[in-house]
Amino acid sequence: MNHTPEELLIVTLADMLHGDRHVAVGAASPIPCAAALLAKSESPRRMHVSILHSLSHNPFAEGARELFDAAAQGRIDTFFLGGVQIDGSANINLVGLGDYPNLRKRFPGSFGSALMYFAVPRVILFREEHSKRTLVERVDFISAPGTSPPEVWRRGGPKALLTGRAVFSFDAERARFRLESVHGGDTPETVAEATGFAFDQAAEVGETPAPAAERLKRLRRDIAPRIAEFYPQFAARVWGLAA
Amino acid sequence: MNHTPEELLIVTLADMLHGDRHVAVGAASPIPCAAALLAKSESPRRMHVSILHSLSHNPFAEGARELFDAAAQGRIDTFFLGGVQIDGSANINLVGLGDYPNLRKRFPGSFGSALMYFAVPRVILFREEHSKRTLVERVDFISAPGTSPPEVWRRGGPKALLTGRAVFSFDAERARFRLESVHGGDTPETVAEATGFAFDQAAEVGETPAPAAERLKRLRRDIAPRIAEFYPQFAARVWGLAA
Amino acid sequence: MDAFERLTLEEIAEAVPDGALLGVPADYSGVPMAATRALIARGARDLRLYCLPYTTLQGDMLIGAGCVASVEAAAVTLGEHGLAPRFTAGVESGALEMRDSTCPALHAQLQATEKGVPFMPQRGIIGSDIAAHRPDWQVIDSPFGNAPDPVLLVPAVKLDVTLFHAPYADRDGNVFIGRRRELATLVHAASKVLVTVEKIVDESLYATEASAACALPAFYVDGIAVAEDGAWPCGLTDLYPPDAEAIRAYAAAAKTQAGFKAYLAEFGLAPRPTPASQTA
Amino acid sequence: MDAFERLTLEEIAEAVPDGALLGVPADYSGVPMAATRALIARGARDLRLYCLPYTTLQGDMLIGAGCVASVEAAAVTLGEHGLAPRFTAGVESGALEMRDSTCPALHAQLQATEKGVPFMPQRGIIGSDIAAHRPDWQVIDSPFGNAPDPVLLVPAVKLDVTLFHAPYADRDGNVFIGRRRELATLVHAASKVLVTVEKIVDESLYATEASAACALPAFYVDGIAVAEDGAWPCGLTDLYPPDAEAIRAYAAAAKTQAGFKAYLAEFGLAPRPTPASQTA
Repeated sequence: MNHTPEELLIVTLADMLHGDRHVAVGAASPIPCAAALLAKSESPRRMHVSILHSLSHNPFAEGARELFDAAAQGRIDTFFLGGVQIDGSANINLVGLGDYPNLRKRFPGSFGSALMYFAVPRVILFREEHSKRTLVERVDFISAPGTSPPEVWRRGGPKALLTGRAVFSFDAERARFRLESVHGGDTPETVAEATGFAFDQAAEVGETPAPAAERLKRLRRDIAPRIAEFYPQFAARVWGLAA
Repeated sequence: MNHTPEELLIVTLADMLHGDRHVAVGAASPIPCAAALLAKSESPRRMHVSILHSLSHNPFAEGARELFDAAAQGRIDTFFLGGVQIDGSANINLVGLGDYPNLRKRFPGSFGSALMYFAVPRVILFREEHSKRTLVERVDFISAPGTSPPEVWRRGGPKALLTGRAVFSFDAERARFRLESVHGGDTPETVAEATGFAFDQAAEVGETPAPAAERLKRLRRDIAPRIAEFYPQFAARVWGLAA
Repeated sequence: MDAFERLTLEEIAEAVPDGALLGVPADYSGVPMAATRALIARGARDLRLYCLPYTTLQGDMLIGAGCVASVEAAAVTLGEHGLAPRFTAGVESGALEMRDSTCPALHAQLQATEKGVPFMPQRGIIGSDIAAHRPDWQVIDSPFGNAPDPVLLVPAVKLDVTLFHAPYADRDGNVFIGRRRELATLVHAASKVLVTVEKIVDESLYATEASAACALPAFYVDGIAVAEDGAWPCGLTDLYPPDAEAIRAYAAAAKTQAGFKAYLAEFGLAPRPTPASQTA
Repeated sequence: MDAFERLTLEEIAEAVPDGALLGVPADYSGVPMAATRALIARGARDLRLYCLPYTTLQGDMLIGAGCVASVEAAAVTLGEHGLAPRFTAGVESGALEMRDSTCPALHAQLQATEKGVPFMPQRGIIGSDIAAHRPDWQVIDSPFGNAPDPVLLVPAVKLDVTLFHAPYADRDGNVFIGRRRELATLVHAASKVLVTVEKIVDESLYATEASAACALPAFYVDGIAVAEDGAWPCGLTDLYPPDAEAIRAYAAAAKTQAGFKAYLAEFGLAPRPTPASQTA
C-alpha cells in the first residue's frame, strides 16, 4: 500500500509516543497532531492528547500559564519542538539569522521552548526541511540549549530528531545526534551531504519502516477526518478531504 | 434616638472607611460588615465591599489566593483584624496562650494576618472585649507584628483599635496606641484600668460620638436587612429582625 | 476502558497511604467528609495534613480518630460553632504536632511545586512568631533593587495526595471546581489526586467556553468515586449549605474523647487507640 | 452613578499615555483591535509592548503605525499567515527594540507583581541566548537543598496599562474572561485596566457559581467601552473566528511600508512619521 511522505512521518512519530500518558501538541503542527491521535488510538492504556490551539481539545482551564506549569510539574511526557536552525548539539534557534541583536533575518521568537526543552522528559525535534540551511553546525541564537551542565535542573530534553529524510536519536552525554534510519530514497551518504553538522551512526542504519497497510487504513479512516477539523488545508492536500 | 452598643461600633467603624475604594470583610464579622455597607451607602464615589464568606458578595473568582494577591497588589484599602490578645505595640496573637509551642490554651490560628497586616494600607483592629485579658502588655505569640524595621517591606499596618469601650489611634513611629475617645459610660481612667498596656492620650479625649438620628434610621432601614442575610442571629439580637 | 478510573469510597481510602502528606481543602472548597469517614474506617494513621489554608470538621475528626501525626495550617476551627475540640485537646496535651503557618505561605509553598521551582518569595510574615518557629523558611536580601530588602523564601511542598469533594465530573473525568481554583493549586502540587463527586454528568465541561472555565482537566485526576452528599455535614458551594445542627451536635459531642467516640460509633466507626486520640 | 466607568473608544485611547508599558494579550485572549485602531488614530507614541506571551496583528499594526518604542515578547508573528511584516522590518532595520523573552518568564514577571514580590524564580532558560541578553535577570544558587542548584530569578514587571477585548461585562462592571485567566494575570499586574466588550448584559456574572468562575471582578477595572466586533479581524473565543481573508489581506499589504500605509488609509488612519515606520 502506497503512503505519502507525510504519512511516513506521522507513523514514525506515533511510534515514539508509545507508553506516554500525556502528549501536548502546539500550534501549526498537523503531523505531530495526527501522530498523537494515532498513538492514542493504539494505546493500551489511557493517554491524554492536548491540542493547544483547539478550543475543545485544549484541556487547560486556567489560561496559557497552565501548560507551562503542567510541564514544570512533569505532567507532559512528550512535546514537539522545531527550529529555524537546529545544530549538532541539539541547540535550537527560533529567533533569527545573523549576529543577534543585529539580525539579517528575523523569525517570530522562542515561544516557550526555553522551559519546555528542560521540563518535558521527551522532546521530539521535528523539521521537515532537511538541509544545510536548517541543520547547522552552530545555531546563530540559542532559543533553548540541547544540553545543560549537570548542576542545572533539567528533567528532559531532546530524544530524537525527525526530518523529511531521516530519524536521529540524541545522546545527551555526548551532545551528539546518531543517525538511526533514513527514509526511502535516501542513504546515510545523501543524508550526511544534506546535514550541516557531524553525527554518529547506528551500527546498522536501515530504512525508516513504511507504515503497515492496516495501520495506514486506520490512519486514513479514523484520524484523517479529525485532522481535517483542525487543519483543513493539510487534510485536503494529503488525503484529499474536503475542507 | 437611642442606639445599641453595636450600632455605636458600626457607625464608628464606618467613619474610618470614608474615602476607601475597596474594603474587604472577613468571616464572623457582622459589625465590620455592617460598617462597610453603611460606608458604601454614604460614599460619594464608587466603593467596593468584598464580603469574603458570602457566595454572592465575594468577588474573587480565582480561589482563595486571589484575596491575598489583591492585598499584596495594594487593591484593598482597609481590612479588619482582631486578636485573642493585642498588645501595646499592636502585635496581635491569634494562636494561643502560654509558652509556644507548649500552649495552655490553643486558639484557631493566624489565618492570613501575617500578610494582610503588612499589605493593606489601613488595618483596623477590632475587639469588643476590652479587658486586661485581651489588651496585654506583650502578646504570648506574634501572629503578625504591629511594626517592622524600616528595611522590611510594609505598605500598611494598624491605624486604629476599636473596642467596646474606646477608640485608639496607632502611631507606628512610637509603636504606641493613643486614646482618642471613650464610649458613653467610660472615662479615660476606667479605660486605663481595663487595659493591660500603657498608651498615650489625645489632648482632649472626648466621648465617641453617638450616631445621628438620620444615620441610625438609614442603618436600620437599609443596612440591617442585608446583614440579616449574612448574620441572621446577629440581626435578630440587635435589630429584632426575624432570622 | 472508562475514560477515568472509577473508584469506591473504600478504594479512595486505600489509595491514601499511612503517613501521607495529605492536601486538605477549606470549608468553602468541597470537604471530602464521606471519604474522611472511609479513611477513619480503614484505620489510616500518621497522616500529615497540609491545609489550604485551614480545616474544620475534617481535620478535627481525623485528629480525634487517631489518624493524624501533624497538621500544617493557618487555622483549625469549627468557625461559628467554636474551637475545634479534638485539635485543641491534641495541641494542649502535646500529642499533636502543629506547624503554624499563614494563608499566603500555604498557597505559596504549593505554588512553588505548581511552577516546578524550589521556593517562592513571600511578602509580610517577617517579624512574626510564625516565621520564628519555621526553620525550614529562609530570609534573603533581594538581589534586585539597591536598598536592603529582606524577603522571605518558603520552600516548595509536594503533597503525596490531594483529596476533595466536587459537585460533579463529566464522562471524560473532568471535574467541576468552578471558582474554587485553590483546589487546582492543591491538585497541581500533588503526586496523586483523588476526587469524590455528587454525580457523573453526560455533557462535557468543554462543551462551552463558560463551562470550560469551571473544569479541572481529567489528566490531573487519578481516581473518582461517586459519593452523594459527600461533603455532609459541611456544605458544597451553592448546592447545599452546611448542616448547622449536625455540626453543632459534633461540636458538643467532641468536647470530650468519650463523646467523640460515641459520635463516631453512630457511623459504625471507632478511633484508633493512639496517644493522640487518648487525650481528654 | 454607573457601577462602572463607561468610556468611548476615543477615551480608551486617551487613557493609554504615550510611553506606557502596555500589556498585550495573545490572539486567543481577546485582542483589542478596535481600541488599537483608536490608539493609532490618536497618534500614540513610544508605547512599550509587554506581550503575554506573543502578539500578532495588534503589535504589528502598532509597530507599522509608529506607535511603538519596544516590544517584549516570546514571539511576534501572524501565525499561519506568516511573519509579522512590520515587526520583521523594524527589527531587521534596527529601528525597533526587541526584548526577546520566553512564555513562562513573561508570565512569571507579571506573577511577581501579582503576588507583590520583587522577583520570581523560574526553571529552564539557563544556557539560552535569551538569558544571555537579559542583564535584568539574575541567576542565584537556591538557598534550599544541599547540592548546587542555579535558579533564574526574573524581576517583577508592573504594567502601566492593560487593555483587552472581552465578550461582555455585566451591569456591575464585572467582565467575562472565562478560562482566559492569563488576562487576569495581565490585569493583576497593571496600574490601569481598560476593557472593550461586545456588549453589556443584565445578569450578574455572580448569579451562579458557574458563571462566577468566568468573571474578572469589577474592582480591578478602570473603564469599559462597548465595541462590537472589537477583536476583528482577530477572533474572539467561541463567538467569532479570526477573519482569515482580512488577515491575509493585511499580511500581503503590510509587506511594504507603502502597502501598510494604504491598508491604514482604508480605516482613515495614517502612520506617524517616525523612523520605525519608515523602514521598507
